Amino acid sequence: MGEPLIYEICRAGRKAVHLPDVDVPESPLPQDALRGELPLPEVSEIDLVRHYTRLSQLNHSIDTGFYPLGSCTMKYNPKVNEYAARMAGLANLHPLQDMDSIQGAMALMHNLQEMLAEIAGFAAVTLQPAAGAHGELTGVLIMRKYLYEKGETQRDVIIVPDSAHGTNPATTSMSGLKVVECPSAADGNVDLAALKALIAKHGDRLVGLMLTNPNTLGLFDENVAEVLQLVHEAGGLVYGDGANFNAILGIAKPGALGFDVMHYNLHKTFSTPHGGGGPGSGAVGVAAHLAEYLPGPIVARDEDGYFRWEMPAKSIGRVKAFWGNFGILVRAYTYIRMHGAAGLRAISENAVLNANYIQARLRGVYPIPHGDRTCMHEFVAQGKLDGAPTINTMDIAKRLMDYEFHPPTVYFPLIVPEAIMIEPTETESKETLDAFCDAMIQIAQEARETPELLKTAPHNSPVKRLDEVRAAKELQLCYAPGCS
Amino acid sequence: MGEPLIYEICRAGRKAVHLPDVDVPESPLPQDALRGELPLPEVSEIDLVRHYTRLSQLNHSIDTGFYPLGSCTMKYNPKVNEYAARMAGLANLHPLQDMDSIQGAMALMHNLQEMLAEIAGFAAVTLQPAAGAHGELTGVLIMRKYLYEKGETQRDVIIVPDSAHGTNPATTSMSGLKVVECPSAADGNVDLAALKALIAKHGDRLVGLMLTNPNTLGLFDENVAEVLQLVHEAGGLVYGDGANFNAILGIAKPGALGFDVMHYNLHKTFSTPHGGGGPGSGAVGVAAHLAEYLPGPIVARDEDGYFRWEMPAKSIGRVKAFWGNFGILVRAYTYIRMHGAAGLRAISENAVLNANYIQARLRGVYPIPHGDRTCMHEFVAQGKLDGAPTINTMDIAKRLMDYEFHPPTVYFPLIVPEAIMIEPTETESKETLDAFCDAMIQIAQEARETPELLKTAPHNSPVKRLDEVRAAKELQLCYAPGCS
Amino acid sequence: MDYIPNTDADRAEMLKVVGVETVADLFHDVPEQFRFPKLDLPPALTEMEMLQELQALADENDDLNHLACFLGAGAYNHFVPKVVDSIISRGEFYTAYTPYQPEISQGTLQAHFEYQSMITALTGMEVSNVSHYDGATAVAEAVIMALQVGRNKRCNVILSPTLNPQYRDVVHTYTQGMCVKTIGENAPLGDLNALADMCDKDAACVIVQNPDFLGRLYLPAEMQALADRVHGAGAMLIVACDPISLGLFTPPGHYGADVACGEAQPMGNSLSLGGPYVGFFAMKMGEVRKSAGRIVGQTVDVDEERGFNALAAAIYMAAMGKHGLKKAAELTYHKAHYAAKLVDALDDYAVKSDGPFFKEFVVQCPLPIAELNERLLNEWGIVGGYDLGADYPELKDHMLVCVTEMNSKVEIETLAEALAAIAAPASEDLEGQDESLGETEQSDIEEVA
Amino acid sequence: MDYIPNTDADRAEMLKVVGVETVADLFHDVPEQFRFPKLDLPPALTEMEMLQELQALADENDDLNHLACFLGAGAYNHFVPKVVDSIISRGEFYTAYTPYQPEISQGTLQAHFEYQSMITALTGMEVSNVSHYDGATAVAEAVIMALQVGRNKRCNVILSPTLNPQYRDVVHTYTQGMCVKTIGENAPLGDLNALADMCDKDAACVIVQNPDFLGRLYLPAEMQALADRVHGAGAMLIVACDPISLGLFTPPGHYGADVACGEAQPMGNSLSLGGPYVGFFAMKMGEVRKSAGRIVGQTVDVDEERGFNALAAAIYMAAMGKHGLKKAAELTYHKAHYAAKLVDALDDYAVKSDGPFFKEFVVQCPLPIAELNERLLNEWGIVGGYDLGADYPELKDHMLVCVTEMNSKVEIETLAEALAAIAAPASEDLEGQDESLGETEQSDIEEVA
Ligand SMILES: Cc1ncc(COP(=O)(O)O)c(C=O)c1O
Ligand SMILES: Cc1ncc(COP(=O)(O)O)c(C=O)c1O
Repeated sequence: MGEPLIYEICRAGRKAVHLPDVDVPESPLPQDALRGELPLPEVSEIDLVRHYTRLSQLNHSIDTGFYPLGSCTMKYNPKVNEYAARMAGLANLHPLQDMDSIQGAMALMHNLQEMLAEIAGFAAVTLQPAAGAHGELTGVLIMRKYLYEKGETQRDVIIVPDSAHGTNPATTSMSGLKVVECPSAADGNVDLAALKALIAKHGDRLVGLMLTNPNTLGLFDENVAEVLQLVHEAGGLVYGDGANFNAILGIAKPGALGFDVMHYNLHKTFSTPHGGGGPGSGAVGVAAHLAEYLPGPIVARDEDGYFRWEMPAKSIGRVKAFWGNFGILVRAYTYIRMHGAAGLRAISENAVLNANYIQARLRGVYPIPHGDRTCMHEFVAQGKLDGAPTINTMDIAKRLMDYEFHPPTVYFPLIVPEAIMIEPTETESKETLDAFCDAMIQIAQEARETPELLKTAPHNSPVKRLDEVRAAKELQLCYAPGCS
Repeated sequence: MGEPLIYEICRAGRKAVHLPDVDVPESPLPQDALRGELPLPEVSEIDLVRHYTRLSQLNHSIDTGFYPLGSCTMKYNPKVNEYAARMAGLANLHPLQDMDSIQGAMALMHNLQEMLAEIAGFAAVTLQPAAGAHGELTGVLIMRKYLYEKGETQRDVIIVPDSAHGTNPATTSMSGLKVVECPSAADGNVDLAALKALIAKHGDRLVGLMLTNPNTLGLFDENVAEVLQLVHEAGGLVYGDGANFNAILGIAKPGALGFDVMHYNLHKTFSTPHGGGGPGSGAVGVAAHLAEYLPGPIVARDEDGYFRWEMPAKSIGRVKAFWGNFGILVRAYTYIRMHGAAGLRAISENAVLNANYIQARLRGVYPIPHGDRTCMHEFVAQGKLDGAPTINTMDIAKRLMDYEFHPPTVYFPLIVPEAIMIEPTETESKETLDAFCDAMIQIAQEARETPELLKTAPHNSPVKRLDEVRAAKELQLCYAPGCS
Repeated sequence: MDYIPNTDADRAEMLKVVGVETVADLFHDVPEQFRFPKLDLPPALTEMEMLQELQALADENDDLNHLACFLGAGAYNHFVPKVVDSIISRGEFYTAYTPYQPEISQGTLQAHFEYQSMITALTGMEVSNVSHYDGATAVAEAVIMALQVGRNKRCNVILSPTLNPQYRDVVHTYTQGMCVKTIGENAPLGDLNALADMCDKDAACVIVQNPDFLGRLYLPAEMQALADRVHGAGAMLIVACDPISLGLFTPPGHYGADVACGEAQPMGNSLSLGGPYVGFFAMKMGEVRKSAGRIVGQTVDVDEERGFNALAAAIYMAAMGKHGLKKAAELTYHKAHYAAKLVDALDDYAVKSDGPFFKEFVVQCPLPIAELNERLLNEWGIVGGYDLGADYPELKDHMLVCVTEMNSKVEIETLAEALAAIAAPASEDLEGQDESLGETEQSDIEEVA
Repeated sequence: MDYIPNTDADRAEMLKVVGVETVADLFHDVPEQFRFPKLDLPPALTEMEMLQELQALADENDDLNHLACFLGAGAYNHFVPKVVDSIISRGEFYTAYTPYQPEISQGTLQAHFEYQSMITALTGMEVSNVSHYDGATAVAEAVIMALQVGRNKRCNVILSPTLNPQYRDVVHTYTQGMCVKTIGENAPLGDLNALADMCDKDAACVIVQNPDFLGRLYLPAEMQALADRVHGAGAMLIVACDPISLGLFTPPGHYGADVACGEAQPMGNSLSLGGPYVGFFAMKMGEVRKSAGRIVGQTVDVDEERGFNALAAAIYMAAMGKHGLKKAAELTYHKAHYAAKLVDALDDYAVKSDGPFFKEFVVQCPLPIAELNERLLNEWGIVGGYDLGADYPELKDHMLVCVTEMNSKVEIETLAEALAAIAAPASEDLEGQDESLGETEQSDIEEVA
C-alpha cells in the first residue's frame, strides 16, 4: 500500500512517449531564451500506467460505491455520455473553426440552450460559464448591469440567506456588491419578517436576493412566491442557485416561480462527471428582460436554420475563453435527450423519494432538525447522539468508510451544528439505501457502546485518519523533483 | 471484500438497457416456439458498473504489477493499440462486406502478412488461426496434407520433445497423428542420439518434429541446425512452436534456420492483450513448399494494388469462420509498425537481458537446472531449498503474492521437478526486476526461518489460499439463477 | 517507439551482473550464420505518425456507423450498449491472463463463473464452458466430443445443409485426420426428417442450426421429434443457435439437445471484420455422463478460452437482462418480418422463406446479388444481404437479408425502395440517389430543436 | 431510458416507510399552481437512437482527424498520447469528486500534488494551485490577486495588447464591479517598455503574454528588465504563457514573474470545441508573502478546480517528461519557422513577425482572411489561421498561422502551395483540388507493404 510519487519512480533517460524526428530544415534557436534544466519526470509508459492505475484504486468513486455527498448530487454518470464526448466528430474540433464546419456541434449547443430554457422556464440561456460558482458570478454581474443600465447605479446590496453555499456571498463580493445575510426561520424557510426588515433597511440600494430553492437544508421554501414578490416589489431581482435543481425537474420551473436568473450545475443535475472537482458547466438561464445581458457568444439560429455565434447586445462580456465546456455540454445534451420530459420528472421524484426514505429510516436515530417536514432530494441530520458525548460528526463520517460508503457532506450547512447532509440521488437502489441506513444505525449504536471504534476510524482505507490541521500548517505544496 | 454474484444483486424489473419500442407493424409470433422464463439477471446500469469495477479490482494484471508468467510473455500492452482496434473505421466492419468497402482493412492485413513473413523468414502467412494451439493444429494439418498429397500417406508419427507445451501433443492427436516423445539431453537441448534412434525407428512413418526453440527451459537449442537436418533427411517436416518468439526477433529467423512451418502468438510476442485467456491470434507462417496449403482465405494483392480474399489452392480448409481475429491483427500491426526492424531486435535483446539478469541474481539462491547456460527470454528455477524441507514451489508462488507480484509459471515444464518458470519480458525496468529478486531472496530466507509464513500465504489477497483440489471435486459450474 | 523502460545505464549495470560484455554476447547459442539477420521492414513510426496511418486506413473503409446494414450470415449487427466497452476496457480485465492463481484472479474467475451461469440459463442446458474461438470452432469441438462419446466407433457425422457453410467447412478441416464420414449436406434444405433418416448405429451426431443459416426457425416439437430419433439411434444432437433468438424462443435445452453451441458475437462483441468473436458451448451433464466417461474439459484446453470476449458477452447478458434480450429478439423478429413483407410486395422480388423465420430471410432477386449489392452500397449507402449462390447453387440470385433492432423503419423502407429502383428500368434510377440513407438521417437532426 | 434502479415495487415499499401515499405527495411544499408543469421537450431516445443522432451531429462537423490544422489563437492542436485518455477514462478518477475525505481520495490527492509539483517545475515558480476553469479565468484571478496584494489601493491593471484578446475580455468582465482601471491595451504591439512606463504607484500589476498572442517570444533579459521596472513601482508581474513553449524556453519564474499562468489545454486535453480546458496558476511564495498577508487560496475556491483536466495535464507532463516536452517544443519551433519561410517566399504573402517567435506567426495576405480560409477548407482540406482583423484593426487581412508537431512537412508544403494557388489568377486554381491533403495522405498507405 502507498504508491510512491511519480518523481520517486522516475529514472534519467526513460521515455513514455517518442515524437518523430524533425522532418523540416531546422532554424536557429534564440540561444538566449533557452531554458536550462527541465525538471519533469522521466518514466516509461508501463510505469506511468501502473502508477495511475494504482492511484485510481485508492479513490472512492461513484463507480465503486455509494457517495451520498449532500449538495453535490453524486449520481451515476452514464457510460454512453463518455463515448459521446469522445467521438472524433465532436471532440476533435477547434473552437475557432469556420462555423460552416461545425454546424453539428452548434446545433447540439443550440438545442441544449433551448432545452435548458424550457426545463427551468427561462427565456434564454448561456452555456459559457464553467461551473456553478462561475454561473453565480455571471448571474450577479447580469443583475448588476441590468440595474445600472436602468440608471439605478446606487443599488449595491444583495441579500443572501444564512443557509446559502459559501459561493453565493463570495461571488457577490467578487462582483463588487455588498452581502447582507438573512436568517432562516425555525421551519427552515427564509425568515419573512427578517427579510422584510432587510428590504426596508436597504431600500433602493437593493440589487436583489440570492436564493437556493430547495435550500441547503433540503427544504422547498413554502413561501417562495411571497419571498420573490417582496424582492421584486422593492425593485430587486432574484438569483436562483440551481445547485439543487435535481429535486424539481418537471416539478417546478424556477422561471415560472419568478426567478430572474439561475445557474444550472450541469455536472450535478445532468450527470456529467466531475472527477477530482471538475470540470463542470454552470449554464445560466434568464428571464426575457435579462436576455440581452448574457455573456457569450451564444448560439443563434438563423431563419434558414444556419447556426451562428452571437454576442448578446448588452452582454456583461465573456466569462471565459471560447463558448463553454463543450465536452460537458455533449454529455448533458445526451442525458437530457435520453430522458425527455417524463424521464426528467422521474429523476426528481426518485431523488426526493430516496432522500425521504433515508430520512424516515434515520428519524429517531439521529437528530434531524427539520425531520418533521418532507425533504426534497437531501436532508440534514446531526452527528450528536444521546449517550455518546465524545462522538461528533467527523467520527461518524470516518466510521462510515469502514462500511465502504463515502460519508455525506459534513459541517455544512453552517447553520446546523454537526451537520450531516445526506443526498442519495435517484440512481441508488433501495438495497443500497437500506445498507447505508443499517450502517448509520449500527454506527449510532457503536457510538454508545464502543466509541473508540469511531474515534480511530477509518480502519480499512488506504491510509489511516489524516491529521488535516497539521497538514494545513506544515504545507508541503510540491515535491522538489529530480530523477536518479 | 467479496463481491456478490450478479444474480445476487439482481431484482425483478430492473433494467440497465432500454431498447426502442417496435416502430413497424408487428407480425404474429409463432406461439409454439416461444420460451417460458428467461432466467437472466435484472440489474441497473449503476449496479452493473459497480459489480464489474469491483471485480476488476480483484485481479492482478499487467497494468497493476509485475507478471513474470513464464511462457506467457506478459508484456505491457500499449494503450494506443486499444484505441486503434476501436476506431469505427476498423471496428465496425462486417466481415462479409463488399471488398471495395474494406480495402483499408485488407491492406492492413496484407501488410501484416508480409511483415510477419519477413520477421520469421517465411514465404507465406495466414492470419486465420485464433490462438497458438489453433496455429499448431493448422500447422500439423498442413504438414499432414502436404505429405499426403505427395503420396506419402503412410506417414503418421510426429516426434515431440518432452519439454514441449501440452498443446503440441494435443494438437497432433487431434489431427489424427501419433505422438512420440523425445527426451531432452542433460544440457537442455534435444537429445540427438535419442532423436536419431526415433527417426530410425519410425522410418517412413515420420511426419516430422514439433520443436519449440527457444525451448520451454528457456534455452536456444544449440544443435538446432543438426536437428532440423536429421528430420529433413528422413523426409519429415519441422514445426516450430513460436510461443517463445519474443526471444529471437531480429536475432534469428526460424524460416532461415529451416523450419517448415511455425505459428506466431501475436498475443504474446506482439503484445496484444489476452485478458482472461484470450482472444489471441495464432498466425501461421510456412516455407514456400507449404504456401498453397495454408487455411484461408488470406489477403492477396492484385497488380493494380487491389486487395482480395483468396483461398490457397490446396488449402487444408478454413480453421475458423471469416478471416482471423481482425481486432487483434490491428493491434499487432500497430505494434510492429511502431517498432520497425531495430525496435523488434531491441525487444528480444532486452527480454533476454532481463531474464539473464534475474537468473544471475537468483543463481545460488534457488536451484536452476541449466543455470550455467545463458538463457533466452525466460529460465526455469526450482522451488526446492536446502534447509526448508516442507516448502515447495506452490508455497513460494503464494508468498510472492504478499510482495504484490504475480507468481511465475509453476510446475511447468514437467521435466523439471518443482519448476518455477520466470519470464520478465522486456517491458519491465531494472527496479522492478530488482524488487522481484529481492522478494525471491527474502522468501528463500523465510522458507528456512519462518516456513509457516509461506504455508499460509497469501495474506493480503482478496481471498485466502484456495483449496483447488476440493474445488475441482465439488464442481459448482454455475449458479441457479433468479431475481427477487 | 518502444516500450522498453531500461536505459543504457541500466543495461550496463545489468550486463555486469550477468557477466557478459555486450547484449550480443547473450546470443552465442544461435548459429552464427543465422544470427542477427536483416529485417526488411518499413521504418518505425511514432505513435503520432501511427495514428495518422491508422486513420488513413480506417478512412478507406465504409463502416457501419455510416451505412445501413442488412448483412448477417454469421456475424450480426446487434446493438452493443456502451457500458460493455467501458467495462472491458479496464486494464485489470484485459491485461490479466488466464486465472492460474485464483487468489489474485477472483475478478476474472467470478466473471467467468457468471458467464457460465448465464449461458446455461440462456440455452436451458446444465453446464457451460468458458468459451471457444468462435461459433464455428465450438461446433467443430462439439463434433469431436460426440466422436469421443461414441468412443470413435461411430464415425458418421450428420451435418445439416443449413448449418452455416463456414461452420461445416471448419468441421471438415478439423476432422480431416480422423476416421469420420460427414454426410447430410446434400439433404433437402430444411428437411429434419431426412437427417433423422440417416441416423443409425454409425452415427455419432447430428448437427443442425436453429434458426438455420437461412433464418428458418424450427418449432420445439419438430426439434424434439428429431432429438428423439437421434437419441433413439444412440447419437447426439448438437444444436447451433443464435443467442439473440433465445431471448424469445424455446432454447435447445428444452427440446432435447445434448449440446447447444454457437457464436456469441451478437452479444456485446463488435463486428470487427470477423473477429475476435467467441463460441459458446453448453451441454447436458446427465446425458454426457451417461453416455461416456469423458466430458468436455478434456478436449477443450484452457488455452482455448476467449475469456475477454466471453466477458463482453457476460456483461451484455447482464446489461440486457431478462427483458432486454427478449425485446432485442422481438424487435429483430418484427422488423425482419416487416422487411420481408415490403420486399415480397415488390414486383421483381420474392421472399422464399415459407416457414417461421427469425432475423434472416431469403429473397429471390432479378439480378445477380453482387451487382445488386454494389448498387445498394454506392447509390444508397446500404450494405445488402448475403449472396447465397456460392454456397447453394440452387439459390443463385438469392439474397439472405438480415434485419435486427439496429435497422430503423426508415432504413427498411429505404431498402425496399432501393431494391425496387434498382430493378426498375434505368430511367427511374436517378431518384434513388437523392434519397440515400445518409441524407435521410442528416435531415432528422434539426427536428430536435 | 433512465438510470433509476428502483422498481414500482421498491417505490411502493419506500412510500410506506415514508408514510405517504404517492410520490406526488412529496411535493406539497411547491405552490400548487406551479407544480408539475409540462416540459415541452423532444421525446426521449434510447441509447441506440441517441448514438445514431450523435453520429449524425458529429458527421456534420469537419473534425481535425481529417483536416490539416493551422489554427491556434489560444487553443492548440498538440499531440495527445493515447495513454492519457486511457487513464482519465477510469471511473475511479472521473466519478470521484473533490477529495473531501482524504482517506478515501488518496488517488486524486496524490495526482493533484504531483500536478502541482510538475507545474511548479515547468514554470520555475514555487507554488501552484490545482487549477482554474481555463487560461482566461486564471489570468483574471491573477489580476484579482494582484488587486488584493495591493490592498485594493492600486487600481490600475496594465494589460498588454498582445495578451490574448479573450483573456483581456474576461479580465474586463471579472473586474467590472471593482474599482479598476485597465490600461495598456492601446500601447504599441510588442513594446514592453511602453507597458513599464505606465507603472506607477497606482499600478497593481502588468500582465503580458510570452510568447504573446502573435507568437512573439520575448527574451529573458527583456522580461527581466520589465520585471525590475514593475517591481520597482511596487506592482506585480503576471505572465501568461504557453506551457509547451516552456519545454524549450526560460520559464517565467526565471525572469522575475510573480505569477505564471495560462492555458494547460495543450498538455493532454483535447480541443473539444473550446472546453473543458484547464488554467494553470503558479507563483512565487516569497514575493507574495512579502507583499501581502493574503495568498492565493483565498480567492480560488476549491470548487473552481478542474481536477479532471488537471489530471490529464499531469499525465501528459509525466508521459512526455523532460525529453518529450522539449522535443514537442523543438518540433513546433522548427516547423513553424519552416512554414513561415515557405509562406514568406510566396509572391503575395508577407510574414510580419520580425523578432523571435514560437508556434505562431503573422502573415499579411492578399485577400480577406475569411475568404481565404473558406477556400483552404473547401478546396484543400486545410483549417487556415486566425483572422487578426477583428481584434487588431491595424492587422486587417493578417492571418495568425499556427504550426505544431502535428503538422507534417507535407501539410506545411501543401499550405504554402494552397496559399499560392488561391492568390494566383483563377486559371491555376483547379490544380489545387487534385492535390488536397486527404488524397495525399491516402496514397501514402500502400507504401507500407
Ligand atoms: C448550493 C450550492 N451552490 C453553488 C455551488 C457551486 O457549484 P460549483 O461547484 O459547480 O461551482 C454548490 C457546490 O457544491 C452548491 O452546493
Ligand atoms: C510453448 C507454448 N506453446 C503453445 C502455447 C499455446 O498458445 P495459445 O495459448 O495461444 O493457444 C503456449 C501457451 O502458453 C506455450 O507456452
